[in-house]
Amino acid sequence: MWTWFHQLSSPPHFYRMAGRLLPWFAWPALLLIAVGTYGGLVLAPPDYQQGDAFRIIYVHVPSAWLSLFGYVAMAVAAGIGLIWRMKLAHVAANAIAPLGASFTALALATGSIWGKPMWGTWWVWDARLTSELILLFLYLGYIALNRAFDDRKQGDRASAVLALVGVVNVPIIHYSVEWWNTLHQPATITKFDSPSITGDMLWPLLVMWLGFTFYFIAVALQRARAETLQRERRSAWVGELS
Amino acid sequence: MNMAVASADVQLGRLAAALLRRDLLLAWRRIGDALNPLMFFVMVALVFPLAVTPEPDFMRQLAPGILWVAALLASLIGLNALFAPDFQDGTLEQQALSPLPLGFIALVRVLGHWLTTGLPLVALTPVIAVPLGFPAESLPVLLLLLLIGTLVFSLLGAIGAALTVSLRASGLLLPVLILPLAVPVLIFGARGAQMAMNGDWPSGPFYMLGFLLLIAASLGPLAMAGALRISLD
Amino acid sequence: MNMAVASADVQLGRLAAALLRRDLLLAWRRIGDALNPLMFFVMVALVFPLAVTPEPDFMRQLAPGILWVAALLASLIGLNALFAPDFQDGTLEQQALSPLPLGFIALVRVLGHWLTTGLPLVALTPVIAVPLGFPAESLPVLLLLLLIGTLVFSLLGAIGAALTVSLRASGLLLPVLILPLAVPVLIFGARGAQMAMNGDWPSGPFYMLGFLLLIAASLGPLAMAGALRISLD
Amino acid sequence: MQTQSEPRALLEVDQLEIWRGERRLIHGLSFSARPGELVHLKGPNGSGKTSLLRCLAGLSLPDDGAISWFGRRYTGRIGAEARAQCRYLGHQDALKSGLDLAENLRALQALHGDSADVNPMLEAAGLENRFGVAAARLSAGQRRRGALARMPVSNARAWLLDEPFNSLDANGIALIACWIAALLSAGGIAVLSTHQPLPEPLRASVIELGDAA
Amino acid sequence: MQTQSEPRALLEVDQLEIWRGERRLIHGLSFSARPGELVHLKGPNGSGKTSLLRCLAGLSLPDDGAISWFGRRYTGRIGAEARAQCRYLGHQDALKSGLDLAENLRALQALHGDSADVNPMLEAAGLENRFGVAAARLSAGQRRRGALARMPVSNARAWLLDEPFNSLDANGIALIACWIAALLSAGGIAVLSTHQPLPEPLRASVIELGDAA
Amino acid sequence: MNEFLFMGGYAAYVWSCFGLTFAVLIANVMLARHSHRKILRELETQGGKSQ
Ligand code: HEM
Ligand SMILES: Nc1ncnc2c1ncn2[C@@H]1O[C@H](COP(=O)(O)OP(=O)(O)OP(=O)(O)O)[C@@H](O)[C@H]1O
Ligand SMILES: Nc1ncnc2c1ncn2[C@@H]1O[C@H](COP(=O)(O)OP(=O)(O)OP(=O)(O)O)[C@@H](O)[C@H]1O
Ligand SMILES: [Mg+2]
Ligand SMILES: [Mg+2]
Repeated sequence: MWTWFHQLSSPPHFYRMAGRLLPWFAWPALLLIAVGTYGGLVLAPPDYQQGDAFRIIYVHVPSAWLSLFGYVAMAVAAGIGLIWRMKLAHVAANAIAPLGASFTALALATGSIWGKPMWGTWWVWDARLTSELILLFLYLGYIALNRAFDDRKQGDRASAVLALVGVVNVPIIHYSVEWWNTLHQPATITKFDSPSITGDMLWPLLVMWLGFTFYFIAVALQRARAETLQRERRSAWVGELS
Repeated sequence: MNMAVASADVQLGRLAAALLRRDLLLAWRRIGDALNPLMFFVMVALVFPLAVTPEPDFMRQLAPGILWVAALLASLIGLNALFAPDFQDGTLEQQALSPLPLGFIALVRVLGHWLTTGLPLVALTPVIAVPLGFPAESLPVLLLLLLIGTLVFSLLGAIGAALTVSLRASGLLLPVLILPLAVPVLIFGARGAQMAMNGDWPSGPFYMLGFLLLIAASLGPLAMAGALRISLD
Repeated sequence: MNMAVASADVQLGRLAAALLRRDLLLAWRRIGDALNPLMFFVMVALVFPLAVTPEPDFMRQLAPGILWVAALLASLIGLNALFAPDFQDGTLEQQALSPLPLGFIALVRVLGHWLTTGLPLVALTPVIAVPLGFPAESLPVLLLLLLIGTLVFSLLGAIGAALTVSLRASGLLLPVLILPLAVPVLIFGARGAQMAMNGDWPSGPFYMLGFLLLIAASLGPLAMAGALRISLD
Repeated sequence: MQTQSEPRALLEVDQLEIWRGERRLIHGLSFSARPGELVHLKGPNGSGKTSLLRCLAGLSLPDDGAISWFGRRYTGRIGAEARAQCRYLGHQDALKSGLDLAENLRALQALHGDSADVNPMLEAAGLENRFGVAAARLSAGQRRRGALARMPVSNARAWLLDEPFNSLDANGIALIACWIAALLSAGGIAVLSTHQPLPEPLRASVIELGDAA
Repeated sequence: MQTQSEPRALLEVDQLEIWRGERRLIHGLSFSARPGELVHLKGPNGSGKTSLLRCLAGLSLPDDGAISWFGRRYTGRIGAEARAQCRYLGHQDALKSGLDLAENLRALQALHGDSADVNPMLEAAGLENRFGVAAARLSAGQRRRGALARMPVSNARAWLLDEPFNSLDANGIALIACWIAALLSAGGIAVLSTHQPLPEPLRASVIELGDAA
Repeated sequence: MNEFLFMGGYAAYVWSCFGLTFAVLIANVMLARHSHRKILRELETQGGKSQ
């Protein structure tokens, strides 16, 4: 276990291992997303009350899920980097941040596009929406802080602290916003209650969900590899690569 | 060293006293800096009634929220002056070298900062709240809420200040880091003020604010200590 | 020496350029930092619906106030870091030794601060104003108002910053000097914004803001130069 | 296999390696200081004296190697019990310009739990007529003297001084020298960096750091 | 009644009196510096060297007496035409920690309308491998070298240096010495204060300031 | 087929959502691979220089 941990923390080993792992996530992701899209757009029957608009769920929900998953993963990586002074963990966190931010933005975008036909407006002050917006700012704050330092080590560790502080706050923010939402229930939003999702609606969602997750991991790995090279530019093993 | 451990609590007390004395002295000799947040607070509270000219009852509905926003934004203003001077003149190094935990030191410094900015702000609130149409009899509740809230704001803000202390231009970055974290305090505080205004006792908000204060006061020092160490390295 | 005097205006230009470059460099090490004002603005605007109420029509009424509060905060934040660091690291001495007038130098520094905080904010105003229900056709008027207003805020704030640099200058001058000028800017600015919102041309507010800008821009350099000299002597 | 005759080293540096940015400033550095020993860090500007002193003090972490203080070995952050017995003075005086020397030093002392009165030392440093003057109004040398005055009244056994003689006049240097001598004769150790020749009566074991501009 | 043979003094100090707080640091001080002349201010800590230099530079006003720069006599603030030809470097390096040396110096040069390229001097100071490194990351000596590097590329005829050798290593000091020598041989003057012995080949007329601790 | 594209009147919403999503997915992949290629190319040239 410990040796494995140590190996993982050696850049060359990680670079090679990630390279080997990559296809095992990339191709399944491609397949699953393709199947899920087909299932969601073609096979799944229209919702009895939302009609075909509900098909947006197949991109919206996975994005929303990944936006949360991504932040937690980032925070965990950052924490490991701080505690065990593991450079690669910071690399991972930095690889995840923009990815997670992009999925957060996607959840917001698809969500508000969905909201237009459902609620007649692009934006309502719904709890999940608001907290998603705040989550986006947590991501952006992390990225901005990380870039603000001219010394990379400092930037990594500082933004790692921020990520940990943030992850403690995410549930609190979500709860408080929920609570706030119950007070200011906008009249426009009537049916955010989920329509009963039947099995033939559900399986494409699950497939999509899995596919998005695989995709997320694959891209994160690739970004991490690139950044590893970037950082180890001077070192011997990188020299041998080229 | 055993002795050191044995008398640790005594030392903590003496240290806290010394730090507070120092910060209050400095604040007193540069009272101007402490005034900025207050001025901002007053101005924010003034804009809405004076400029927007809504009918009083409308204003009264907004009063609690506006008070809380004003308090939040005001407590952001003096923040980049919390650790930066100590960082520049080498005092922060000495604090990091103390055998006593840096987190504790940071905590005491935040307390000092709050005493010179947050507390006056709360003290000033009645002058603003009443014109906004806030019933005088429920002022004490409001002040109590703000007392807790500004403390949390200071703690959160201090984390941001510690993270950006070694950056030259932390200007607009600091609020971006802090505001998302401050949202829960804002929500519960404003709601509490609302309830107080309607004359009922905001037990829920009080619990939540207390809970948030607890978290901020227990985890904040760790974050601050880590951030400061990183900035010094 | 004649040469020096003869080419004074040329030098003024080059100096201004160099100073601005320095301040912009310090503020924006990377182009990505240019995003901070956007996030800052959105966060500040987001805080209101959370604290007050998300009802669209309420927000519409608050809009002018919100925009001006954000502008004020942006121009005040980080201002206490405008002269103090230069004072501590000796750069201020060098500026005072320049053959060019210190007041001019201070003015350029303020301009730099405004370019990195006030201006981006004004440029971004539509991002917030439109969702808040601000009519697109009256945006230009709003931007013009904010342009003037943020300039005045930066100037006034800079005077305050110059005053607090020195140990001797009593910070108590601050409210006496700044508030009477800043409050009208805020009030008239917001009032003007509201008028623009209702579609009529805010000539009154414009005159007022222009007048205040004149005062601030003419009185500012003298006040700053004086305060800074005192702090150096 | 040390004999009883020679006391144990208070400070031991073992195969230390320090990187800054892309440059390896120090590597494979080992030395130790026994009670009463003075270590003089020499080297051109930018050779890593300050970086080394900051590592020894515990302000930054070495990239490799270990530091032992008072018999305890640290590969990571220096522990509190060691920090309690060290005093560090860097290039900066760590004085608040708004406070006078006594106020400043009391605040600094509290950080390390020192409680001895500093005024005698300030008088010894010839600053008796500067009481109550804000540090901002002191001359560079006076500030330096003041900053150093908290060392002799501390209960520390190790001093880390980064160019203590900067902007001190002749008898200022002599004064600091005799403070250091007193520490050494009391069985303490000191590590200092300076570009000036060591003043009498100090004798030191010199550590030469490789040169970078 | 000066003869044509000896050139006119660039700097003349006439019965200068300087008070700080309620202490009279300097009174009745008169001296002058002709082209090629170096003035060395000596005196214990707190004797008023910095205060005097700041008066000469025009940062603070003398309480009595007059200062003549380049033939013009000032009893109040030093005029712009004189400031244009003087460069002052105090105890502080006046470097922004966020910028690298070149950026810093360009900004400082602009204040005096200097436009010559500083990089050659930075290289001469052995800082060529420090380009692009923020000043905060430089060593004390590197910062000092950098701060001094803007002097030789300026078009000034008078330098006022307050302890220029602080935290410089041996060849750093030699470098500054030869920069000063170059200025003098070009008919300029320099007034400097230092507690260290003057490096070769500099010869100076010494001004002893009365002692206060 | 047409009525598949029509999405029961919600075409604009559904297709913009899926379009947006896939655009972002592809962009992420492109960015990752591009940065990896770029650094590799830099290394090549560096290696060339060093030899
Ligand atoms: C944490 C973030 C989010 C999560 C976990 C989330 C999750 C979900 C889930 C599980 C559903 C399906 C439930 C159902 O069928 O009604 C849903 C529906 C929906 N979401 Fe989200 N969502 C999030 C953010 C957003 C955002 C930011 C928006 C808009 C800006 C949004 C707009 C919608 C809409 C319009 C629906 C359809 C509601 C309906 O069925 O009437 N969601 N969301
Ligand atoms: N974060 C960093 N990035 C790049 N270089 C750095 C960093 N920190 C320090 N350095 C470099 O490390 C070197 C050592 O600096 P240090 O202050 O230890 O030298 P020093 O021996 O104290 O020099 P001096 O005698 O001038 O005080 C310097 O060249 C400095 O530029
Ligand atoms: N505003 C003031 N109020 C009271 N005393 C002051 C003030 N300003 C300076 N002094 C005193 O004036 C004296 C001269 O200070 P100055 O910095 O000129 O000395 P110096 O010769 O440069 O000493 P050093 O060699 O240490 O640099 C000091 O004793 C200082 O305390
Ligand atoms: Mg050093
Ligand atoms: Mg001096």
